Amino acid sequence: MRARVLVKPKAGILDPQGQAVQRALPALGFTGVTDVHVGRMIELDVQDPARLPEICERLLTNPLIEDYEIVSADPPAPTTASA
Amino acid sequence: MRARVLVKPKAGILDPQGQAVQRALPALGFTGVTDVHVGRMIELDVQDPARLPEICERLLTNPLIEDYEIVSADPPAPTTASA
Amino acid sequence: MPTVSPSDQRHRQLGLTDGEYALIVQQLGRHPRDTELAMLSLMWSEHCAYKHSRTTLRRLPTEGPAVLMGPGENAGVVDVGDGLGVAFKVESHNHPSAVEPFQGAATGVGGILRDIFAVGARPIAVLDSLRFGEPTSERSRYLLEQAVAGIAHYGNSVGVPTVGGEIYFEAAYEQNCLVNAMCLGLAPIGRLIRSAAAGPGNVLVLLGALTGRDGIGGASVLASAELGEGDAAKRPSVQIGDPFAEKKLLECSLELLESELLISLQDLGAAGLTSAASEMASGGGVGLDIDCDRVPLRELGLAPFEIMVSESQERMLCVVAPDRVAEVVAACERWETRATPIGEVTDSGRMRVRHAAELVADLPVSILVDDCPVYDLAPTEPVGVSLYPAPPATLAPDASAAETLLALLGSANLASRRLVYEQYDPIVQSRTVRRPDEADAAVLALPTGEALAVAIDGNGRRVACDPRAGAAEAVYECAANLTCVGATPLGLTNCLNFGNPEKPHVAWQLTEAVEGIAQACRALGVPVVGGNVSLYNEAPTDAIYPTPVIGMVGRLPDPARAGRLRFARAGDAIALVGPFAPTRAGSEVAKLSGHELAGPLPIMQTAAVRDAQDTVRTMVNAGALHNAHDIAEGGIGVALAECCVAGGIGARVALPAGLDPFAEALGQGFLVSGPDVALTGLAIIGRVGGDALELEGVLTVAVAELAAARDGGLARFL
Amino acid sequence: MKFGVIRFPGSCDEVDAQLACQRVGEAEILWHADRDLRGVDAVVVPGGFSYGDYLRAGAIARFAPVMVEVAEFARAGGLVLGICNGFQVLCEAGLLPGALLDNANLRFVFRQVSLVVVSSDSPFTRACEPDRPLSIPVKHMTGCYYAPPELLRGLQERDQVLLRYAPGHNPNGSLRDIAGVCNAARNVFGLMPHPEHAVDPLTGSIDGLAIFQSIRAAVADRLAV
Ligand SMILES: Nc1ncnc2c1ncn2[C@@H]1O[C@H](COP(=O)(O)OP(=O)(O)O)[C@@H](O)[C@H]1O
Ligand SMILES: [Mg+2]
Repeated sequence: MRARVLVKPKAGILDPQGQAVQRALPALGFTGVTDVHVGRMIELDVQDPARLPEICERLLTNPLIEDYEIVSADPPAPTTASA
Repeated sequence: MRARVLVKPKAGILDPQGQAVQRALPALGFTGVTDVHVGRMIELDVQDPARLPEICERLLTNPLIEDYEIVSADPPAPTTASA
Repeated sequence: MPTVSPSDQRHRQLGLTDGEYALIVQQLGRHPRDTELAMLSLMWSEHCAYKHSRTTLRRLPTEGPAVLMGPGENAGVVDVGDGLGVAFKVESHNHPSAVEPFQGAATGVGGILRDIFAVGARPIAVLDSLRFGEPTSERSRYLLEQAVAGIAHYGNSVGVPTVGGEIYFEAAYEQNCLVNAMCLGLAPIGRLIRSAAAGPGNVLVLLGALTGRDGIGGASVLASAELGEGDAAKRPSVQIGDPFAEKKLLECSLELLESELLISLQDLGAAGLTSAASEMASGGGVGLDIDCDRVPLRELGLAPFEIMVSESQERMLCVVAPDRVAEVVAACERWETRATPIGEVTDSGRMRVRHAAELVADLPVSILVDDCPVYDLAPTEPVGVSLYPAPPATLAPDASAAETLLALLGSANLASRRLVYEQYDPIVQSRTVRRPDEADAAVLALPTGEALAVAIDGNGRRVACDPRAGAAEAVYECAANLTCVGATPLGLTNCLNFGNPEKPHVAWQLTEAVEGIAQACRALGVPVVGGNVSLYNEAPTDAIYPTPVIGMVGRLPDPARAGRLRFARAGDAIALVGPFAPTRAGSEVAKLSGHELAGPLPIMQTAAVRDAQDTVRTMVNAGALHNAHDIAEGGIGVALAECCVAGGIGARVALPAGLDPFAEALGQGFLVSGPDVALTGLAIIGRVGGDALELEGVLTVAVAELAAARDGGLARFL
Repeated sequence: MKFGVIRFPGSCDEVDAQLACQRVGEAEILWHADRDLRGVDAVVVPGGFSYGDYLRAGAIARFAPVMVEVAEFARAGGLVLGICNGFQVLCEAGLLPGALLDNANLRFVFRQVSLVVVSSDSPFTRACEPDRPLSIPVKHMTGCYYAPPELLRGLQERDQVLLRYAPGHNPNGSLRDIAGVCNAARNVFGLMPHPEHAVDPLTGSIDGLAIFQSIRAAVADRLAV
């Protein structure tokens, strides 16, 4: 299975990257964007998806400061708006 | 709309982080994981989703070295496996 | 005899002229194959072949008693006593940084580090020399921020301290930023190694990262063409730096040398395997057979030409005796670094490349390395035309002296660099005796009990005013910086950043600047041990100031006595040393006043300057002084203010009659302070003390106000 | 006494730490892949960018074979000092409470800072003079100390915060100006500042020596028992 692990700072934890993005937007003429958070995405091929939560908790995230979600990246792929 | 921008290194571009994670996994007893890539996830509330591609290209990503996808994060939320 | 077919213009896209292509065909007696054409086009590029600068560079003096390795090797090396050598070199990464500043600057550091450990030296310090457009421009701020972050990312992560550097902001660099990086390394003389391959039958081993499509048509092609419309197409070839891989490669290379497992060693830089292998073969007068199929790849399906010219970072090439290969591979494994035999040394004098059992390239090494034509420059002094527009005035014509001083201290070029150097680790390796802002040069303790000093300098605006005098000044200013910490220069390296040399006025700037450097080197007895040339720094609408950057290394006997620039003690006398007769030509105050660039710069009084350097150096080494500082941009007014701000103490000074407090003569004057007895015989101009800087009859400004102006200068923009 | 300083791929300050340790005792480098502490009396997990700090600072290094032994050593009461990247590794390994986040301004910071010794009741700070701030450099990208509220309260109640940045000297946005914390048993200590870079008057201050002298004294006491 091709999987994606989406990692983001736990609620209440300082997210300076998110804040920096949010601050930069109006200067570029983009208004109406709020509540920005920046996290990580890890994409991987995994033979045994049942082991993914353990991989996430032991290596890919630090549970003290981060939440994660596992989403499948197998086809049908999400709509791509990629350049 | 609450949206997520998933950013990852373009195909063929060196991804030192992905390589480091991939090399670390067997030592932890996790085998059968391949093709690991590490990217970023940006979550944001955006009033005018039509402007998102431009925001991605001008601020959130570096189009020279990164590809991105925009996915909706509005309810129904993706199944959460969060700890 | 085959001729150039007019329909086939691929050589032009690859940057070869029709004449060059015809020459290749003539030498080979046939048309080159694809892989050969790719290899030749890169080896014959400006970047690799120095075809427009080689003749001019011959003017530089390269010999001196301390020189162990001069130009021609990966880095120059000078003797620092007790069996130790110091390797150093400065190199540009301008074009990659203009395209992707973070990775461009990061890989610039990576590249110069490899040049240093390629000669067997452990890198002990990095310096950076940066040029951007005015910080009022959003693009310039972005480039600055990203380039600095890239340098920090790479240098900090490999554990080499970044101990110094310089930054100038000028509109002339808006389209073409300059990112030059310098590295110093330390080696026992016995461990020094050259790149020349030797011994037919010996094995060619590739160390380090996998080979991908990075920089295909990158640095070399980019460095040979003006940035223009085609930008976007050149972009996908961005190289990504991996400092972690470099750190392992560094440790592993030094370990291999320490175990005497290597016959020769060479870094892979511009033009990748092609250039590294050609240089090794040429240096040793041998041939090399390379098997492309054995090169470990990051992605499938690379064509042999891509493998041969890929600029994937963090790779080295070495020659190993067949019976030692297993040991090399084992030592590399311990450092999680790949080591792959990819070919062997032959006595054929040819570079032969195989791919899927087919011979895809078979060229005499000489055609790759020696046969590229060298072009004579056609220098013409531009008379009666102004090459660069006058800057907009930012200082009111009726500004008072105090206002002028504060404006200078807060100007982008003179303001505190703290926001930048705080992003660099200057202390790792526990050698750094003088950190940024403590002295005019960085000081690094040597295991011998002595110390090294290093500084990097180059004011393009002054070179634009007068290329010969301006370039000479850069050498003198570097020497002045070393003098202030008590060091005697041992050698210098230079990076010549210029526009398109095919334009007569650029050719004139280049030849004049090189002549200026050569004259200054001779006058000071400092040899040039290496360097780099970056030409075509020219967007369609804009050419950079001619910008030679000088990096100089010196030696001082007692690190504990290394000079500092801050005023230290109330009551100390302040003396002005040197034949200081400055003018406003090309000065910072002229820029703020909106004056057009124009010379002539003050005439360098060579003998008197040398005497002044000797005087200051001797006093610093005797421990007689409390401070020493050279008078550079902003004149004596700014120099005094800098000493006050650094020490948090004021001074009261009576300037010699007629001395303009803001006029400049770089490298010609020094400020020193200390007890009266120590300064006997010098021209005392004032005294340290109080909480303001007072220039009698000219200005009085509180030190706190000076500090605020200086600290806030860049903070406004970053 | 003998210190062991761990070398991971990507460590940068391990030789600096070794030199600092050698000012008060013996010190040798321990290789990350060896499950062997070679009988040392105290372990230093040094600064640098182990495994490039890829993924998260310290996340990969904590799985190195030698860390199994370090954990065992710590459980048995052995003294473990984590400096900068070492602090991050020890937090990731669960040997120290809390986590380190990217600096609030998202930039690497090098600065000489002033530190307040909050508690000299530890094997790492016992030689520090009370009320005398320490001048020690910091240099890091990921040094913003974080602990969730209950944990933080517990740390303060149990006197586990040993060092704080002096007022106005917090370089990274750390919660409550925290610069260094120890575990509940007080035998594992991590700090972002680099005491090993403050041991030689030639290159800076010598205030960092007190940390190494403390360790030496603590080990001497134990050996004497
Ligand atoms: N401006 C210069 N002054 C002196 N030596 C130079 C200069 N430019 C280049 N060189 C020398 O020419 C040789 C080739 O330079 P370069 O192609 O930059 O080397 P590398 O391939 O190792 O990066 C080096 O030995 C370098 O020191
Ligand atoms: Mg080289």
